[in-house]
Amino acid sequence: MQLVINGQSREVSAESLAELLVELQLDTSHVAVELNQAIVESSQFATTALNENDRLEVIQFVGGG
Amino acid sequence: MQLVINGQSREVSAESLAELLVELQLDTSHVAVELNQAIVESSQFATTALNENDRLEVIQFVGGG
Amino acid sequence: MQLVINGQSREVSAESLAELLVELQLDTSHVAVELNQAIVESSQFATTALNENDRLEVIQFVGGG
Amino acid sequence: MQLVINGQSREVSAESLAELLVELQLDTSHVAVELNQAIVESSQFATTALNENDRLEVIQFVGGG
Amino acid sequence: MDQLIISGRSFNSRLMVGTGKFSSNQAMVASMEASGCEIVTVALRRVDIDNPADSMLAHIDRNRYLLLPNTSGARDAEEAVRLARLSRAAGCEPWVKLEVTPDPYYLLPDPIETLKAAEILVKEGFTVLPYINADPVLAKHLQEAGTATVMPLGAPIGTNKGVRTREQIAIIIEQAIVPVVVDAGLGAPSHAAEAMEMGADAVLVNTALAVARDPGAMGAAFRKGVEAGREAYLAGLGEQRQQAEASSPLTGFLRD
Amino acid sequence: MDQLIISGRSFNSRLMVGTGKFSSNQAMVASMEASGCEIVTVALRRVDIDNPADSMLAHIDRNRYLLLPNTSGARDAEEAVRLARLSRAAGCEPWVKLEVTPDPYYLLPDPIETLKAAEILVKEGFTVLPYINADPVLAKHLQEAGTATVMPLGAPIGTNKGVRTREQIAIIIEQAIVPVVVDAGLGAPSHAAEAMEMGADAVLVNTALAVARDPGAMGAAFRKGVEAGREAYLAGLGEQRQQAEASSPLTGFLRD
Amino acid sequence: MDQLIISGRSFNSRLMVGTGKFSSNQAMVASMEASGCEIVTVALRRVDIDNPADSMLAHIDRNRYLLLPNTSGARDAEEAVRLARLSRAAGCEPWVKLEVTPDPYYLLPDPIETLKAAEILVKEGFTVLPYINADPVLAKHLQEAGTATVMPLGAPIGTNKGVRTREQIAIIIEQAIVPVVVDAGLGAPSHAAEAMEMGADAVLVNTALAVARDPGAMGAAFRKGVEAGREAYLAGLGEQRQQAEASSPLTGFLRD
Amino acid sequence: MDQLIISGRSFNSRLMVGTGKFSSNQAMVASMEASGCEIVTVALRRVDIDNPADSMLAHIDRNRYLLLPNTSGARDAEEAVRLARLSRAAGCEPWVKLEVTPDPYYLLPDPIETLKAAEILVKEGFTVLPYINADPVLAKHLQEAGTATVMPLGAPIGTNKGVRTREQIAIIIEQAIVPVVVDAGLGAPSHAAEAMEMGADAVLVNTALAVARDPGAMGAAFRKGVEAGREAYLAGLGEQRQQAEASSPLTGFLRD
Repeated sequence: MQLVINGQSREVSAESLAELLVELQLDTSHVAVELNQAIVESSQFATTALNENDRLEVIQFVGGG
Repeated sequence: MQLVINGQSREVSAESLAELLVELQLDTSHVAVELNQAIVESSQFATTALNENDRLEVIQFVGGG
Repeated sequence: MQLVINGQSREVSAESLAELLVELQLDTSHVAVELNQAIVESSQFATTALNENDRLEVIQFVGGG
Repeated sequence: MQLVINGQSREVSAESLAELLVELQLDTSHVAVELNQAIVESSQFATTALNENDRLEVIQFVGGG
Repeated sequence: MDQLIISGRSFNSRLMVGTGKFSSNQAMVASMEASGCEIVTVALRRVDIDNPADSMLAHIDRNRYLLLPNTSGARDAEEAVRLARLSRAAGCEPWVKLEVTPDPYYLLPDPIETLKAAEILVKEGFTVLPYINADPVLAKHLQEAGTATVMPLGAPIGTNKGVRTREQIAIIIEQAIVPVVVDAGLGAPSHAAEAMEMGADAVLVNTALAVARDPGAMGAAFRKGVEAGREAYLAGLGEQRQQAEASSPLTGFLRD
Repeated sequence: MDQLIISGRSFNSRLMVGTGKFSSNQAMVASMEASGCEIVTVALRRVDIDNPADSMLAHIDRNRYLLLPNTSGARDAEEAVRLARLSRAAGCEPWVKLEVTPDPYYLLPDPIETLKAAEILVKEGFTVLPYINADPVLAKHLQEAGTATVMPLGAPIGTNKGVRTREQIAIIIEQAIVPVVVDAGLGAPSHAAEAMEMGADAVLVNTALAVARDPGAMGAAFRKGVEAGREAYLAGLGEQRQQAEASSPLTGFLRD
Repeated sequence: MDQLIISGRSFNSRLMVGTGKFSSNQAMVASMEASGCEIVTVALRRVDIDNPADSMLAHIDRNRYLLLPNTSGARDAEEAVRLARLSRAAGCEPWVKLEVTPDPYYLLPDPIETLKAAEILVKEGFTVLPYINADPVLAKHLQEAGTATVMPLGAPIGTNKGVRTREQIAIIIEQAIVPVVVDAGLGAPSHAAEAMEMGADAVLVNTALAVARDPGAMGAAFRKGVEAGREAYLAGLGEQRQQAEASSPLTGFLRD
Repeated sequence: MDQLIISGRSFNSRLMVGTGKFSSNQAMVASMEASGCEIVTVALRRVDIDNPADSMLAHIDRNRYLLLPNTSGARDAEEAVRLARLSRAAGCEPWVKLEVTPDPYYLLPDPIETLKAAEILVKEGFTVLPYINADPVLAKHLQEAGTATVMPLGAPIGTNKGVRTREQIAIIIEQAIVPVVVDAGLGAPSHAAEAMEMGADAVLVNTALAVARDPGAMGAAFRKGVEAGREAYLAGLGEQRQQAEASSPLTGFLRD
């Protein structure tokens, strides 16, 4: 299905957020996710279903002062 | 009648604000007056009646930075 | 005759310092002259004879702080 | 005999510099002595005779920056 | 000709003078006159009913000087607004030097309450000159709110320490779309000149004049200091250099 | 009237101007005139025999300005003395700004050679104005040797850094028995004003004028800066204070 | 033992380290370790989906260092709150270095939006460490809003200029009821020591470590600088004096 | 390993300590020990014949500390030489901190007499460490005369004002061929660190330790300050920048 991830639209097969992170090969520790502007707690990744045209932000920590 | 002027209560005979300022021998130019917390424009001094226990603030300019 | 003027050797026909300054087309006001390391007062320019291989410094004022 | 020690005149019985320092009960280590303006090395204290009206400076170290 | 323009009004002088703390009205007037100022600040206070002094305004030529009432004493936006309205009621034009200083000790301005008061007073038609800490972002908020100037402090009021907030004021000036008036802490003409050399549009001085041994002469000195700094700014100052540079030609005759 | 007196000669202006590094004689003259200076420094150099330029002196009104030849380029006392004598032979009065700067990079003065040269030149009847590091003890030695002033540096020549030697110059001023002229490093009118507020008797400026975008206007700016500082010094500046002090009366009506 | 306590949590180190701008994770870790810090700041950014880098967190021992996420990039309160919540969702404790910097050029903090965000985040249970201009009145508002510290800037981020806001920071420290952490602009150990000698409770350093030729060695140097300043503050520094005072006894024998 | 080498002798510590003005020998020793210093200065004075005190040297471990006698009190070269010779006669090694301070008020050094004394003492085999004003040219003369270091002052003795002569000391350091020891006026560890960051080889501190509420703790603080400054110098400090530079990455997700 078609999602917009971090501003780019992308075709994915994952149906849940957890599956998506695996598909994207992302280390799920220390990433934060906004689904359609709402934060999804990591405990909910597995049970969070994705729908056509969902907008996701996948965020991680980087060096900062 | 009894008024509270600049925080002190005082017995006066004036019945209007204009009369009061004369009674107090105040130069009416450049003074500002609050009657019961409301500003009275100088044009209204003559027509502003005073009532028992009115609270007045009579203000003037002084040196300031 | 041959002189060394301001570090350069030079053939001149002048026989006195005064003549030399004329020959060099120098404004004699405000120049100072050293002849063989000794200062020559401007009053002495006319009477100061030049000799072969004399070393002269001809100095003037410039902008300075 | 009469000496001037550090600016004060003083009657002493010592006849050598070494004896004087003992008489004054001074720890001879780390003191320096000038006898009539001339420095006396500590090795010479014992053999340095004193004479009437000699002027001595007896100096020691103190705290300093 | 080089003029200071504040909300459409032109001034020849870039030195504003405060009228507080002078030993006498005579000293105050002498200092004002010598300073060449065209704007003078005043404060509001209760009349002493029992022995009303003649107003100090009697000593100030209103044709020569624009009165700029301040809101000194206000500890929050509400008090400041109340004072501004009273000033207008007392016959002043609707100009106000907005001061909100909750701390009676250092008299430093409150950024939150100052912005709040500025928004209200601008809506009511006041020409607002806010006294602020040297905070470039706050200065932007105030300009967006419609203030006529910003007045960042050089150092706390009355300390005479000069432009101790140099770094921040430089940024405020660089980003300003209204005149920047450096206020508070300027204790000597060199301080005023420094602010003007940095590109400030004007300065406000009070304590340094009032406490001078000769307030009149000090007014003249500050006038020259402000003009010197402004003229130097316009004439284009050179850069600071790390290495010395000879001001005399070094080539010469001494060593050949 | 407040005058600067150097070895018996009175001057109305406390600003001395150097004539080096100007882009043109016109710019130099414009700056000199606007500055109001009465003393201008000049340097000595070999005439270029092959194409002798007209002397810059042609542009300087000797009735208006006292020429103060410097000894720039001298690296020791002997060279400095030689230059001073040449200046006199070239028709200048026996005044000399004594500079001995062995280091061509920072052009800092040599205390040892400067004192040596000063002693010789004083004996020869010169009025000696020595350029020195801000060294109070050296300043005393020079005064005892009979110099007409001392000229401590504010910062290395041409750096425009201002009065970086403030602590030491304050001591020199406090102890001086001749005029103290702050020389070198003054890059803006505020710097000149600061030196004068400290009690300096005069300042010398060159680079800041020569490198200004508009040397004429900068000359006027420095004139005002120097006058501002001097007038403030005479008018009695207030102290710096650690705590703020209200310039508006705080007692009031807002909170009772 | 002298400990820093922030909202009930104790720290032995008074040096916080930022993790930005290091040339490598190795350099970052070397600097952190040598600095002895116990709190390190981090920022949030989008994962690059197309080639996900391994998280820098992999290099940081969470048992040794408390992660302090900042809200850098936020231009208003809403963005800052959103970033703080994301940090918590990403598994950090609810601590946040609150930064709201609308101006991308000087990155100076916004007093209005910072206070607004602080009020929201405190209500949501965050331990809030706000980065602010050196504004004593704003600092009070934030403390009243319940922030765990205030973090006034010494100079704009990354300038290495040191404590240029000295006057204001001294007032903030004097009036503070929570730890004062001087942040931004500290470019050398002497700057950090100066802040601590003034009575600051801690400092935060990033750029000076990241741009050092040897970030590890610089971390050790800053550690000593911070400790030196703190220890000197506790040991009671002497006053500055105007006059010299001999450190050697002057009475003597030389002249009688 | 990073060592300080003075005339062929190596030292691990770059902090020299003066022994004057301590409230007790115990306080002095505590401060010396905590400071890690290896060189301590002492002065000479007449014994009080009528009640000879035990020598303070009894408290100083000569195996641990090199005694560096100063010539404090000397007003000219002759007196300084006399004191140096007495120190040697009193059993010290021929090292001397050369001080010639004719002015009893500010205790500033005399450049002329100091150079004169240095030339004599070097010839007599002394290792000479001259205390001087921050005068780069004088520093060169002394090095040419064979002194083992130069010791420029940061500010007048005992003022605790820090490195007020920064510009000049930077030049001395740049040009030095012997160790540069910043002496006098260093009132806090941040001052010592600043001097070391500039590249000074060592510092000498006395008053700041002696007048501290806790001289022992202050000794430890200065030790760290000196080490911090030295280590930062070796680790390569970054430049000061005019514009802010983000220490957090600004690209992000907030606004697209």
